[in-house]
Amino acid sequence: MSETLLQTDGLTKRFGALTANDGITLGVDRGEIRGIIGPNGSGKTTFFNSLTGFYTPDAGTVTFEGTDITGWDSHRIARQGIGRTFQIAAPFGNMTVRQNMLAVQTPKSVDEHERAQEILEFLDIDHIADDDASGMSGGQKKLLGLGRVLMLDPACILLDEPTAGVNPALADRILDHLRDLNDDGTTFLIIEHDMDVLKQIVDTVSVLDQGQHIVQGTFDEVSTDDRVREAYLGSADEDEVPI
Amino acid sequence: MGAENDLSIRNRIQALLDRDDAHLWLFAAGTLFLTVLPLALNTFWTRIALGVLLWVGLAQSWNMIGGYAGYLDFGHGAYFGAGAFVTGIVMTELELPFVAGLLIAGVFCAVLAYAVGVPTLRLSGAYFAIATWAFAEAIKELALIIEITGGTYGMTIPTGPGTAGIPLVGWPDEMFFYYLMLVLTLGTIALAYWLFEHSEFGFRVKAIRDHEDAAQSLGIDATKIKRRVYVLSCAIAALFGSANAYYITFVHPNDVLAPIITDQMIIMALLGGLGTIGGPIIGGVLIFLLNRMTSLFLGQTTLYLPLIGVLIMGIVLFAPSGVVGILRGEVGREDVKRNLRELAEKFNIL
Amino acid sequence: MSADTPRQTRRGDSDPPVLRADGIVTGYGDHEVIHDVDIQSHEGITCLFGPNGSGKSTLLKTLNGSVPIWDGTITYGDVDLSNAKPDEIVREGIATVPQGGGVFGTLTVEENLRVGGFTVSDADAYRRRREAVLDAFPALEDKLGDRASSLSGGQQMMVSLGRAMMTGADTFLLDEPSAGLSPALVEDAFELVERLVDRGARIVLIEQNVKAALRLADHVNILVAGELAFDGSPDELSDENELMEVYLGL
Amino acid sequence: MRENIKTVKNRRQFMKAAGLAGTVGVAGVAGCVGGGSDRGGDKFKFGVVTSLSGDLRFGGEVTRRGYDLWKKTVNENGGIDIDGSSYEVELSYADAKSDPSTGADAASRMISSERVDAVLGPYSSNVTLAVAPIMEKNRTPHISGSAESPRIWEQQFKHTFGTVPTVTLIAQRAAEEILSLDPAAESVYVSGVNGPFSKATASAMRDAAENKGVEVLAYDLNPSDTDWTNVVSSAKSQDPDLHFHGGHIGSHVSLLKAADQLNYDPDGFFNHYGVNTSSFKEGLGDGARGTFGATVWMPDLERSGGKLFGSAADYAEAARAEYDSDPDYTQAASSAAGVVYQQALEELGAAPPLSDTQKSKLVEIIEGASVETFYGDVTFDKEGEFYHNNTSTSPLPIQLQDDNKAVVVGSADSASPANYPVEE
Amino acid sequence: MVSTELLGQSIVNGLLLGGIYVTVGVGFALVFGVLEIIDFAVGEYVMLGAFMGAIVAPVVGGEGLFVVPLAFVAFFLVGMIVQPFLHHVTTGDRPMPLLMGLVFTFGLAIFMRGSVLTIFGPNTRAVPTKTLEGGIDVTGIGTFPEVRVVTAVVGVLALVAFMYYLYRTTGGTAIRAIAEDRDIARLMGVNINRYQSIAYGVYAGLTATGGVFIGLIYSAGPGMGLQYTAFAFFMIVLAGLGYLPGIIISGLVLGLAQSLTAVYIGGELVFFVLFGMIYVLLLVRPEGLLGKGEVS
Repeated sequence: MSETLLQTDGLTKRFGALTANDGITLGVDRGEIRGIIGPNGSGKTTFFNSLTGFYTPDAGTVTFEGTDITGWDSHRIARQGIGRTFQIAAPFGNMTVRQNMLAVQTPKSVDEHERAQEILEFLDIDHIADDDASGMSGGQKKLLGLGRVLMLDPACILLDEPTAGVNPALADRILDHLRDLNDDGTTFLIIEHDMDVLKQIVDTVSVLDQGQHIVQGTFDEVSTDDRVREAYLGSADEDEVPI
Repeated sequence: MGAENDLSIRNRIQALLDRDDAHLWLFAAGTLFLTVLPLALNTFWTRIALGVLLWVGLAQSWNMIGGYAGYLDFGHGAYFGAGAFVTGIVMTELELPFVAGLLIAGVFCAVLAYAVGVPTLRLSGAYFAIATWAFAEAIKELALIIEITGGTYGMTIPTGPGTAGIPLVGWPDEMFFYYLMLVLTLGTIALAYWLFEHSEFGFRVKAIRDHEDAAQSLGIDATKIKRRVYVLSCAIAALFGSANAYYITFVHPNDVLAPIITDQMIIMALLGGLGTIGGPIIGGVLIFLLNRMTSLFLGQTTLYLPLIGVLIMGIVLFAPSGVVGILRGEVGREDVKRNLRELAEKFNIL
Repeated sequence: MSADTPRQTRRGDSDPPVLRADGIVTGYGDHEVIHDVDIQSHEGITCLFGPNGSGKSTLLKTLNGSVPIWDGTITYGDVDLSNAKPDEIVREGIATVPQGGGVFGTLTVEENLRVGGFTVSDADAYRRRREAVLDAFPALEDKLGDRASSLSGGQQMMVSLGRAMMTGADTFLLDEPSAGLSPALVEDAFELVERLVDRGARIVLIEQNVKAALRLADHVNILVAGELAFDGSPDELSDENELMEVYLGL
Repeated sequence: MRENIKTVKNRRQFMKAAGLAGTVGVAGVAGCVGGGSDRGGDKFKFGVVTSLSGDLRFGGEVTRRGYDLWKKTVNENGGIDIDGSSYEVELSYADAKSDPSTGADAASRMISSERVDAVLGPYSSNVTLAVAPIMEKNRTPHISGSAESPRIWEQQFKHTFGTVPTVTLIAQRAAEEILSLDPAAESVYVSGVNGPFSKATASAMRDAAENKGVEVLAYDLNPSDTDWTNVVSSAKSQDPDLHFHGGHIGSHVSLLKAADQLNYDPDGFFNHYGVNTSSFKEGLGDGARGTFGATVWMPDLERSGGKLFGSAADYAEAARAEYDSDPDYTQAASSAAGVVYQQALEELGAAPPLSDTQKSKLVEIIEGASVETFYGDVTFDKEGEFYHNNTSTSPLPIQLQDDNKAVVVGSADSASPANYPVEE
Repeated sequence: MVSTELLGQSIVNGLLLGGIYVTVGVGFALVFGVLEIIDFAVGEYVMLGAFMGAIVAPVVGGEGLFVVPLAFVAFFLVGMIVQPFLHHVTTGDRPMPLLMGLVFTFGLAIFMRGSVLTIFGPNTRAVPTKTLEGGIDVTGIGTFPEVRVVTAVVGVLALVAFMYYLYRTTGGTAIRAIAEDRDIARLMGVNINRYQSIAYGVYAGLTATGGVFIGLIYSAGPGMGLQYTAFAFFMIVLAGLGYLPGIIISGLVLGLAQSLTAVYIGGELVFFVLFGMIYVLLLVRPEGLLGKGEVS
């Protein structure tokens, strides 16, 4: 058994009458790449938001490296070592790529300038380090988004559709970077709709449906699971197409 | 194209400004120039230059919270007025010199801004704008009814030899106030430049403005940073309020707490260029002079009022990034034409 | 033309006119995005593929009047629609389904349909179309008074398509209708789109999910960096290995 | 108009202006045009600082008319006579925008750029309180035709004078007279706007009632923009014999309209300032009739006359010819301020431009002067709480009677009978 | 010793005053909700309406009420012309559209106020009426001033008519669709320019009409607008930003707060209490007192 890095226990988040996350219990091991899938509205993004402090859970706990981080402010969770990206990669405007990196609240022990340079080189965007970030292409913005998170030196990174809207060639490059980082010990949680991408990269997959964590397993296990198929296909009414 | 020549000059200026040390040289040259300037001016023009400095400083202080942090503070003038009254109270009730009034005003308003900032900064957008505006109006109304501010009679600030708390020969005159404002304004500009354009603090402020959630997820404590910017910008406004009170010698809630004080700061920052160092400087100079010169020299008509209105509308229409945008070449003949074309399009209402 | 997917159910005694764009050049600001592109609507579904940033959406927006063209012509049958306004284009019979459907969430389903039928001044025509929509998507019947935002993703898709039908269009421009839907359900979304085709419509479709869309396509265009890299049937496309791999990731 | 604004004669002035233009960029051009004004010695030049925009624009406009009419008349009569030579009068205006700091800059411009011989002062106490210290510093004479707030005189400014008695005197004396009308009022409701002038007015009205032993049912201050139905309701429920109100015209109109709408009908309303202005009358139409006010001057009063205008009636006629409306006492006092300067300058006997010593001498002459004018005899207090205020022109109660024409009521010899209790 | 008579009258005063504010708040809420514009010029439309009343009424037989329809039409047209400018400055690639709209309307307000001051001078003018004079005494409750009653009724009717238009007609549905997504509404064939202009025109017309009534109740002066801008802000905050039906209640609350504060707490404190209320309300209930506002 490997060490559990991140553990949620009965995590619940309600919005009025809607229970977006319904008692999610889910553990992620150190060094793992975990895919999170589920139909639209199944609570994936809510789950990320609860994990990273953007929502205060109504019930349940989040434990990270043995520390209970439930209800912490998001910046504090980030400093604790959980980084995340957003679906839409927006660089901070009126700043260069490098300044975007320096804006990150890095741990005190780190030389920010040195680290920023290393990461930019690692991601192959060091040649545009001093250009205006708003002029980057869509793919480069995704890379910058990843780069900024790396400035935190996080033990765990949550990615929301890291390859959405990126052309296949660049998507491959992003996946390569993720694998490299994973080899160095970084743990990932990835929301992804593209099954081909998931298949290539994840160790295990967790499936959410209607706010609940219904299945966990390898990609193959999950993709053949009846509950998963049902969650995705629903009841096939003659007219009502379940989407 | 006739614009070519124009463009090359602009490019050359741009190239100069792009040099790393250009800002430093510009600042040094500006400081030198402003230091010797009053030698060439009579009392009246010294007062005008002094007013320019005051408003550049105020616009810059608003720009910190409004431009860099993106929080539309419509109640900034409350701190200008509070600074004035605190100084007045310190000088009349406690009979302390102006210097003490200045310092106490700064500290008092910083504490006040902290207390106000904690709940108010949880709001954003229009909500923040309206809340700060209502707060400032409430403060003004309060000052009109309580005793210690002189209520509706206002407050006369002690003046004359010995009231400054700084060794001065005779009365504090326009020269004294000019250099006082100069120190405050240059200090504000230097601080704004260092904080917002050159330090990681400033990068974080802009990060929060552009994408608060992303900033938070990168370990940036948005609440704390916004609060710091708010407190800083309000305390600076208070210092200017304090200096201005001692200079004008008479303060009244309807004057130093008037909403127009805030409006003017906003318009200066916006017309100059939001979230830039140069914007509030240019905007402050232009708007103050336009305003003061028209009222002083076109004294027998109020025609300048509608004209100022038209000017404001015109700049918003054609130069949304302000004068700084014009200098950067964002408002060429083509842009104006495009703007007009798009505007004409929107008149297709039948 | 693809011979292997004949559509027998086509109602059309009068086929929709051909929407044709010739020599389109356009962009934003000073930045040219589309360089001299010709495309047209074919019978059934015309797919427009291309990597991100290739200009697909921009091209589609020139067709519905959202983005003005710098050069070239757009015609619908024998009507010149170059730089026509969106409402004029709608009146000519071309409707758009925006990315992800774009229903008005705060409006009821009925009101969404009413906005769709905005250009229809004839009350009878309006009623007929409304019936046609409910006929195509009976599931909406019970939901007419509900706020559109309270509907499921699939039902919202129906509202979006139904709303477009209310315009009385016979040519539909679909900009990634499946965006935001779970992968397993994309196929079902396309089933809804096919209902339009069954009613005789021509469709121009932009889709990221190339594999799913390719199965429906009657004609394929591939846009690369603002230029047309392919224009032909799906069968012809399967011979173009390089295109398939590099640009479509297949 | 200043004819010389375009001719920059003095090189040094030009350099100053150009230097500033360099600093301030585009708008500095305006400065260059206006700033280098050098003055010739053939005219007396007066700076006028008054509010032509902002909250106090109405009063500002009245003072402007008063000053302008004096200038026009004095020039038509050949100017000010100094040892046999005549010097015309020139006015240089600046809009204080009802804003003290603009007013202070305006005053400074008059002194250091326009180099005026003397200043005619602003309307409103706030601006006056910011302008007066500049006058002190520069030892420049300053007479205001309309500064009624007692606060100004408390400050003991040596160079500042006012021709209108402070409102503390006007409102109080007029109120006492109105309270003496038959049948004697037993109770009074005092309301007012919470502004410096208005509050002083209301409190003077209250003092008058207390002096006369009349019960003051309330002393009710409100913001100027308030809805006056609330005051009217409170007042109506207490049913006073008289209602006194201190404020400016806008609040009078609102108050009386509210009273009309709520059928509130005391024996009389006394409003100060401004029932005798066209703005008040236009604002209320027929509803204005019967309202009591106070004044220190009216066209049909017997006053000593003196320079330029032989009588109050002559002045009123000149004013009507110029502005097509009746002058009120603020306008008259503003013109009288000019007359005071005129007489003092003649006594000084120095040709323009005045030196600093001559200006100081002029202040001394004004301080000691007793000037006969169409407005009344003007002398300034030399000490006490009304230092440098002209307290000798006596206030009178007035009432708008037929056709909204104001007549003097009360105990004066020339008084008409009051319509009291007021019947409409 | 609270007199029930005074209390009754204060409530009547407050409610009728609230009715006056409703005429100003309705359009403002619409413009905020639909066009996402905070219009600083709202009070200036009131001022212009009142001035139109003062100037046109003598020409039409000295009856201010006759100006009401004229003012609506005239300012509907003015609004139709102003809106494209506002639309232009709040869309496209401009940064901070909210601020752009605010500052543009701020400039517009200065322009309107300055123009009236320059053209008509600073005087206060009456808007005459021959029909609505005095008040109706209702025993045990208080006096109902005629002109205020009519104004309040018109204000509420305007709101109802307006709600009907928005929720029951195709044009109104189109306006709401625009409010949600301009671009998509455009793709449905809605001429968004026209309907946005109609919305703003209705707002300008309605507000100026309110101005005529306000002129009848008080008077017309070039500086009168500012306070109505403040009240309009108050009302949309209280109602919940963008929630139209709440305007009636928030207008009445505003009127009552004002009259009760003036009578029972102290006239001087009225605005301090009102602004303090707005501030505290925003802090504790940004979604509005009625809880229907949309907090982004």
